[in-house]
Amino acid sequence: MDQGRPDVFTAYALKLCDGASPHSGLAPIRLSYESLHVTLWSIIVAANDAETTNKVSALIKPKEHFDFFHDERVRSFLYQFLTACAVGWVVWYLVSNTSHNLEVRGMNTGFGFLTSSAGFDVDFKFIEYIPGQGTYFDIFLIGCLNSLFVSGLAIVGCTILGFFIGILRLSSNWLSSKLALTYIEIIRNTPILVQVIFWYIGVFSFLPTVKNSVDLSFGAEVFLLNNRGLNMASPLPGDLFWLTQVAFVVAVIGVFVLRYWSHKRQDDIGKPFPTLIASSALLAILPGGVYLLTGSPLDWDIPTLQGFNFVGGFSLPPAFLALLFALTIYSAARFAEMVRAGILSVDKGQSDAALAIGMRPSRVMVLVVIPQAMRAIVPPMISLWMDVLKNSSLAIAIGYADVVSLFMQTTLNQAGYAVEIVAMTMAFFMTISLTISALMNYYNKRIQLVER
Amino acid sequence: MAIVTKQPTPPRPAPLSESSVIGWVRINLFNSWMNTGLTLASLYIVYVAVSGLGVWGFSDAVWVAKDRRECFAISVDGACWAGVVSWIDNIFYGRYPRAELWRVNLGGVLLIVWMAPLWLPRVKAKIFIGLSAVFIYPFLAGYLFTGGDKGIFMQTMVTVAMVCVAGNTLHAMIGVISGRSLPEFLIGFLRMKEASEKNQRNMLLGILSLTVIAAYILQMNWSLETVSWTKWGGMFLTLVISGIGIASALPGGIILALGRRSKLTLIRVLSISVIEMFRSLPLITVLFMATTMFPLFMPEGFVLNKLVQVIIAVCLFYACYMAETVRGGLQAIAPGQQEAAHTIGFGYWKTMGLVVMPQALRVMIPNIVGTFIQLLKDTTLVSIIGLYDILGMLRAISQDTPWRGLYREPLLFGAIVFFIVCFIMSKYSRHLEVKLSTGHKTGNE
Amino acid sequence: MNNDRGNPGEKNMTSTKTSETPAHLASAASSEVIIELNKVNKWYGDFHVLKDIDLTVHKGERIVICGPSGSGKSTLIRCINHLEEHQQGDIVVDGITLDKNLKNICHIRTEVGMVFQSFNLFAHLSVMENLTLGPIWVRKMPKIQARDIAMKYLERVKIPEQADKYPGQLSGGQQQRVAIARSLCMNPKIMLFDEPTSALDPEMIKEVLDVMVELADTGMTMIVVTHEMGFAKTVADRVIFMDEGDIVEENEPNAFFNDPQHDRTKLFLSQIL
Amino acid sequence: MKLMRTLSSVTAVAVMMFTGVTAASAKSTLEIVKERGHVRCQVGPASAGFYNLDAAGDWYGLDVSICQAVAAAIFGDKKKLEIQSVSSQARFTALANGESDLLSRTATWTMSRDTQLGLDFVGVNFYDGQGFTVRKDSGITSAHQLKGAKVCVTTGTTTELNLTDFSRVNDLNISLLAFEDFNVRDDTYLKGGCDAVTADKSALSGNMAAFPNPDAHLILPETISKEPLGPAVRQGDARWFDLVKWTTYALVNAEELGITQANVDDMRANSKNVSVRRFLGAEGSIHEGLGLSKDWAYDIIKQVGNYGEIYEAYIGDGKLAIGISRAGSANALWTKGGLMYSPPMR
Repeated sequence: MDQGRPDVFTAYALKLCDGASPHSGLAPIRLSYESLHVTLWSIIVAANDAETTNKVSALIKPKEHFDFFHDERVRSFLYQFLTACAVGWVVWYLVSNTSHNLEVRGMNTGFGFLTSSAGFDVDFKFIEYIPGQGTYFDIFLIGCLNSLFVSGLAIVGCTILGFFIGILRLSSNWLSSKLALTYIEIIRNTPILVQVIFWYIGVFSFLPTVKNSVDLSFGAEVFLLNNRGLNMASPLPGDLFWLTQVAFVVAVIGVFVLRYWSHKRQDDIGKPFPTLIASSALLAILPGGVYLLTGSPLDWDIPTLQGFNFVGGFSLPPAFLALLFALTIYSAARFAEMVRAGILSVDKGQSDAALAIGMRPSRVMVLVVIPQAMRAIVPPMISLWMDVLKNSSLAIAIGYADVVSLFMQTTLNQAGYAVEIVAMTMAFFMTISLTISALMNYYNKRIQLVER
Repeated sequence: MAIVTKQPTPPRPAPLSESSVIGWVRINLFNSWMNTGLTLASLYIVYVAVSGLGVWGFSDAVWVAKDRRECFAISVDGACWAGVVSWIDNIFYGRYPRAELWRVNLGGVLLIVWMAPLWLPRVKAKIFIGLSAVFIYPFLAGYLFTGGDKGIFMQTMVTVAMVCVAGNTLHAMIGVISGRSLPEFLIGFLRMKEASEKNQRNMLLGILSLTVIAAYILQMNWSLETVSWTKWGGMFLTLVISGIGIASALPGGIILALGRRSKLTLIRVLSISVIEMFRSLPLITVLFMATTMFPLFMPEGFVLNKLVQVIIAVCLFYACYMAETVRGGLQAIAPGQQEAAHTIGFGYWKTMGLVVMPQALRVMIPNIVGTFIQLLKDTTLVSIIGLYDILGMLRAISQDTPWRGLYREPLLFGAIVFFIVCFIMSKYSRHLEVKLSTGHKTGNE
Repeated sequence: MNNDRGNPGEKNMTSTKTSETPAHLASAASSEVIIELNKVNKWYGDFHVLKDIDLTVHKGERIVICGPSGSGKSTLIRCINHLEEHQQGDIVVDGITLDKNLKNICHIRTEVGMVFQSFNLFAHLSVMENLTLGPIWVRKMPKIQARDIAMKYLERVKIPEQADKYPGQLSGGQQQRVAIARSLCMNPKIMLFDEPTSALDPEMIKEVLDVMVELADTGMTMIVVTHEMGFAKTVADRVIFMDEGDIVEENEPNAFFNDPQHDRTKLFLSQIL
Repeated sequence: MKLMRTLSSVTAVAVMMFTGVTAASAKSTLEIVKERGHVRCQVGPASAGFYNLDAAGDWYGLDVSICQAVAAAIFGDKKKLEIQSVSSQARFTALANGESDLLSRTATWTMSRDTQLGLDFVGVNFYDGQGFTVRKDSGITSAHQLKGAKVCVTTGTTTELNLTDFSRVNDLNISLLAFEDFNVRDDTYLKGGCDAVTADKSALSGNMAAFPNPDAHLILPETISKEPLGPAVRQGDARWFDLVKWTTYALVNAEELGITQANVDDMRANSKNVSVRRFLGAEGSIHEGLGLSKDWAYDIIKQVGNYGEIYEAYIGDGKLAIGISRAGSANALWTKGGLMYSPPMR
């Protein structure tokens, strides 16, 4: 059975009609027969798309008799029709069974439950939620935000760490490259679930108690790490604070203008303008000045130790820190391999040529090797970022409140509605994954090498 | 005037600094201040890791004890490996009746014997051995593990499997010794070399049917005690799930990959949507979906046990992973191959079956091994939904009354077991990549 | 093409060597030595690649190095601009000895341009960016001036219209000429060629050789590793034949080609002429 | 094409072969179980005292004994039992869709579960209540002193709900730290990660036994929730519901009548007490209503022992037990002030 090529066939047949047969020198008497043939197939051709085959011999072989089954367009139409029926039947069968079973088991369906109130509390949430008043939809939102929060931070962390370890793998220093290799081999050859549990049990039970928390902010009591999580001061904006925010935005625009102006200046007179110092100065002075002028309306809700626990401020639970750590370390190992492969894929001649014109090795890396390596690094990086989001669902093993553990486990357990909950969770993951891959594919096309 | 040197100067050995240790250390470790910093940092990390883990894990570890209280008595802050040692059977075989463990070991040995010829030199018909291992071995292994009474179909398949494994091993031995295949050997042995093609074939068929009948009679009275799937567990269950997963993920992946490349719009759209859907979902949600939704999909009274639900979910999930590997493999094959096959009159399926797919498979083997490692690691997720695979067993140790609260050592033991297995396989897949000199970068890693 | 650096623009075309009379060895001694190698040895692991090489090159001299593959000729010129590290002996280029000091190495490399067998153009940059990358980032030249120099050399190599194309869009011959222009933009004192034409098809070889001949006429010191004996005959001041890490024979062109002394050279010439 | 066709048919057959699939028609559960030859009992992820694995791979614990009693009652052999462990999230759906006949895993008997999830609780085999464990040196003596404290709890169970209610009712503003794995919960508590741990008191005392120094901790007197734990069966099969219910009552009744595993033979042979003889099947026909053989009760007590013996073996102070004393607790016999009471079996 071969893949026919309907549009060529029809185009070819039309050519036959006007007598110009390019290949087999057909006698003109065939003419009328072919035109009849063409009209007969117009409905079927419409159903097929423009498939391509280079089986030229099948096309130019004149059709002695009207052979229904061996004509590939009929056949391809039949195949699609059969598959459509089969898939349709299976879907119908499953749906009918599911609805029947749901009734028999007296399990309730429909999305109504999203508005009913959820009874349980959540220990880590971005939006306001009071148990008893908050609805299941709030729970779904909290779960999604928590998943995105941990995945986002993990993606940033693993990309930076992965880049550093990838470069370390290539470093001339034998010991550090071998150390990086052992780190990568250990992380890649043990299941990620074991790592998540290890980080949770191993590291976070060694953290100090609340009383003697580690003060990461050098005495300013703003960042406190203990085995109940990371407590930090949360800002309480006063009334005139929005002026400072506006000033900050203006400063950021100023930085971009400055960068553009300095590049132009370097083109003219060659001496590069110290953009870094100037822009950071701008960013500090402008908003700082406005903030002081408006009587420093911002005060901080410092977490203070009252009784057993820190009150006030914003705290990240240990489960979150463990999951973030595990995801970052695991994905960084995979990304390091991609970085190494990407850099090695850049032809050695490129760095030779750059060195030959007198460039320092560090500048060669930045201007020549890494930009070209990015082309080989970006596509696998897309799938890695999606994997980070997928692996964040392992939070269920250590009790961090992400969408799978909050919605798919606790809510399913309390309220039932299995079909709806599973569908919503899958929809969440699919939309996020597809958006990440669409964004990165767009970026990937833009930096593609211009080839002949 | 020409400057001519008459004799070529003799080659001298490389100067000392190039090959001496001090020279090497100086060049590689301390040649710039940045490198010195890196070296010192690395040395510090290695020291901390070795001293910390080494002391806890070995020097003051307790290897034999009755229960945790005794472990504390012997050494409070050392590792208590005794719990893991006493639970070894559970960890590797789950709750499989201890009297019947020989059946699991036999199943493993049979698989190794069956697959061994693939690596032996000068053995012919490796494709048949490979295919029979994937399609016929599961029936023999299935009966070995589950036991119970055998229906007619099961008896025939077990017979075929027995004949197959005997034939394969014989064929492999002959191949290694004399480089000939089994049929050639038989013909030569029975001095039928000059006989006509027809009765050579009859003779071979005769021998074959004789062995089949003998095997059938042999396995008639051979019945094993039933062991229900709920007793399977530990590493054995992990290997069963990942074995079946990889065996069915390959054909599934090939079908989906072909579907994705096919010219029929509907099939292409369907395969792409299935692949993209499963690739964007975490395995844990697919497992939850399987355990909660599959029972709802079943008609009234038709009960699908949990192990099958998990296996179906894992197969579907990994078929889509495999589809990407296969697609990478197909893209690595030059389009010229397909055109060449078309020119000699091959249809779509013949081209795929006989020309493109064999080459693509050869290119994909390293990635298939890579995917298998990923699958083996991901199978631990079934412990979250209640199956007692190796990780489930390791986490159950801390519940057993004598070993209450012992959870760090089992977890570390599990990590070490997985590291050994996966490290060997990843080294093997890199070796394959070099041996098959597959220049094509399929980049599925 | 003026040789004293730092003076932008090419007003004074004085060149210390008159190009119309082919400089033969005797008169070269008068101009100062620009490259000096003595007792240079190099090993790849324990394979002895270069054995006690002594070579002095004077300003404006054109050297052609030929020999069978694996004779170490490419390694020799790569040692001159320190792309390969030599273990023994010392190499002095333009008065600076090549050692581990990174600053010296970079300085020498800016004075020594190199053209590779496989062009090695920066694939992610356009032709104009390829040419201006060095001047802007190494010579810290303003962009406009760098662009002028780049256009000047693109005209020299006769492909000014390709300025905004990407290397992937050019033919082999065009790419090699852009590579030559890229080295010239650095205003080097010495030009090294590592088999520039062996990766090109016949009609492109001619367009690259013409550029090299024209460059030689401007009095640029050149060391060329090549099998193009025609080029050697017309342009070279000296031809060196290397074999298994040794300089077997060194002579001025017509003497070298008409009556080779060493039988190894005779065998080589019989094979390629 | 042929290759693909054989491929799919073979895999389909392999899958069918593995499932051990029984297409059950609308027969009663007892018939299905008898036909199958063993009882399918469903427990949860290992939980000390009630159902966990030993080094030899066998299940043991209070709930496991209930399953063994049902198997002994039907087949006269407690080994005719297949135990499946189901994660907490799928436990009720697994029972509802027929994967198992009996759910016996410390599931709290609540109204919503009994009425909404398609199952019926047969009775209570253990009265528990949610409590708190605190460090002695923290000076806390009553749950009401837990104002603003951080309390560790395991996710996915009713304990979370009860803690939130208790905190809201007494506006203690307790912030909870949720864990999936109770080991990690206890470890964090021991390291001071939280001020108290809350769970059913049986679990609390069981875990405390495994702390490095158990006597540095105490369980607060208050019980903030009622946790009647008991087995449950699928709705819609009254006969099976009665069978399981009366099997659990038989264990308690045997203890009331003083019948133990040791003396059950001699009691059946020559006990004068009519209710003992009727109970052990020496006379009367109380077994017909359940569709079992007449010495169903004898088999249960002979092979499993009465409720008292089971309690001491796994919960009380037996070798494998987790050390929760029965005296004075709700689990004592009604004659000793507890709530364990079996309706008369005649």
